[in-house]
Amino acid sequence: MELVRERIDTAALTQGVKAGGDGAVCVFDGIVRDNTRGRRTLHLDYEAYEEMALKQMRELAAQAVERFGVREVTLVHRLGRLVVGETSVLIVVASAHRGAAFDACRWVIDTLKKTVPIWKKEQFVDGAVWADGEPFPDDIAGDAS
Amino acid sequence: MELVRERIDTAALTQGVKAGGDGAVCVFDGIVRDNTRGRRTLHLDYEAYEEMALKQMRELAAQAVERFGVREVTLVHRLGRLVVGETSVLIVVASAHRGAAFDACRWVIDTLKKTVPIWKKEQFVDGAVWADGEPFPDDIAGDAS
Amino acid sequence: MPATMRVRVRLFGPLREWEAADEGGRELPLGARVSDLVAALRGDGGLPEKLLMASAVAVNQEYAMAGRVLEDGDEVAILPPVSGGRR
Amino acid sequence: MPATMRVRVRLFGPLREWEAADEGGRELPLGARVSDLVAALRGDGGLPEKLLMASAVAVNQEYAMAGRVLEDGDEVAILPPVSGGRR
Repeated sequence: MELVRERIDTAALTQGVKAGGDGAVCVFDGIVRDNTRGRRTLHLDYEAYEEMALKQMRELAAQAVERFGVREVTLVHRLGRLVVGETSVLIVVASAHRGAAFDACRWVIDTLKKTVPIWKKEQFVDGAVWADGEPFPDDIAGDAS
Repeated sequence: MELVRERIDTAALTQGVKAGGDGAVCVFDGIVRDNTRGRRTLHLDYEAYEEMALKQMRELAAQAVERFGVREVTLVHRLGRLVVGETSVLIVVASAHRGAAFDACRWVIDTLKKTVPIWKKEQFVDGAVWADGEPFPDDIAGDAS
Repeated sequence: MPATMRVRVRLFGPLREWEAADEGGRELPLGARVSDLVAALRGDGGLPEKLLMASAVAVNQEYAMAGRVLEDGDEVAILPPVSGGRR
Repeated sequence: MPATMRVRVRLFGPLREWEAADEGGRELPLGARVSDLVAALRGDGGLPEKLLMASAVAVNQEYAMAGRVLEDGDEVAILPPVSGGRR
């Protein structure tokens, strides 16, 4: 589990995980899109509450292994400035069977987006805005409201 | 869409698909496991009804684009002899959003396994057997029974 | 002179292992259907019934139903349950 | 001499944009809870109410409920809805 400021080497991370008992690897590669609801994106700036984000990412990976019975979960998120086409988050799940690999991979990205303290500011041609973010799940929301 | 006899270059195929509007790439990498139900595998031999398999793979990819609204589906299957750890099938789906990418990727592998005419013979330490295969879906089963 | 036609029969996967697996042309009466060809193969013996029961048929590289009428020159493939991909 | 303690307040994401965003220590009565700290920040003005309403709180890098009692030296982070990953 890592927070990095350099390019994420998808190929190396994907190759690195395979082991003999694996029959399926499911990869999610989240990349910077050239627009948000039609507004043209120039770049994104990601920032994190780093100590906490890392802790959460480690917990997420461990929970995924336990819940779905997959062998291994690798999770890397990039911080700093990213341009269109670059990978912001990479999740690699290796498992004996494909169903668990898909389920775990999807659960990790869905949960990460709701709970791991990372924020992004989008720079458009005509201004910059912080992305809205997703509402916190109920078990977290006892809170600043 | 391809049937190949050489190693599948997962990294190259995965890198090649991204375009500016993509926000998510979901990859399924099916690899030769070292055992089937605990019996140790030495290698697998895949064979296909090639003309028909290619046709079916092209149709599958086109249907996935239409059903799930993803931008692009790449589907490669290897034939011939494969050893443990090698990729037998690779599916890469690029899409603006992650939900569609996951759904399409999973649908393609699930449907491929039931309908694309490819068979595998498993060589174990103590003998070789053709894999059982999955029963055909109802819309195909009017048939040799 | 009887009205007949020839179709090309192809067997795949585990079905190739049996001796009966002649992959050649086969003579059938005009108007014969997929089910007639399957009955003829069954009549030959040599192909395991259980596998035949589980198999699908393709005519000219498309899945075909039992009632499909065959034409002279058709390629008919008997396809055991497929097992591509990986679990 | 009043019984007080100091906690470290940290703001992230869009909350950093406001002038009120002093990231320093903050004095609170002993026994104060997460909700008391949030009320104090709210009392300062300067932080947008809508964003504050939608935010979660972490104490020492773990999400914490409003009733959580704070201790001297705690690190308390106010976390606007997160937006990592990619859609």
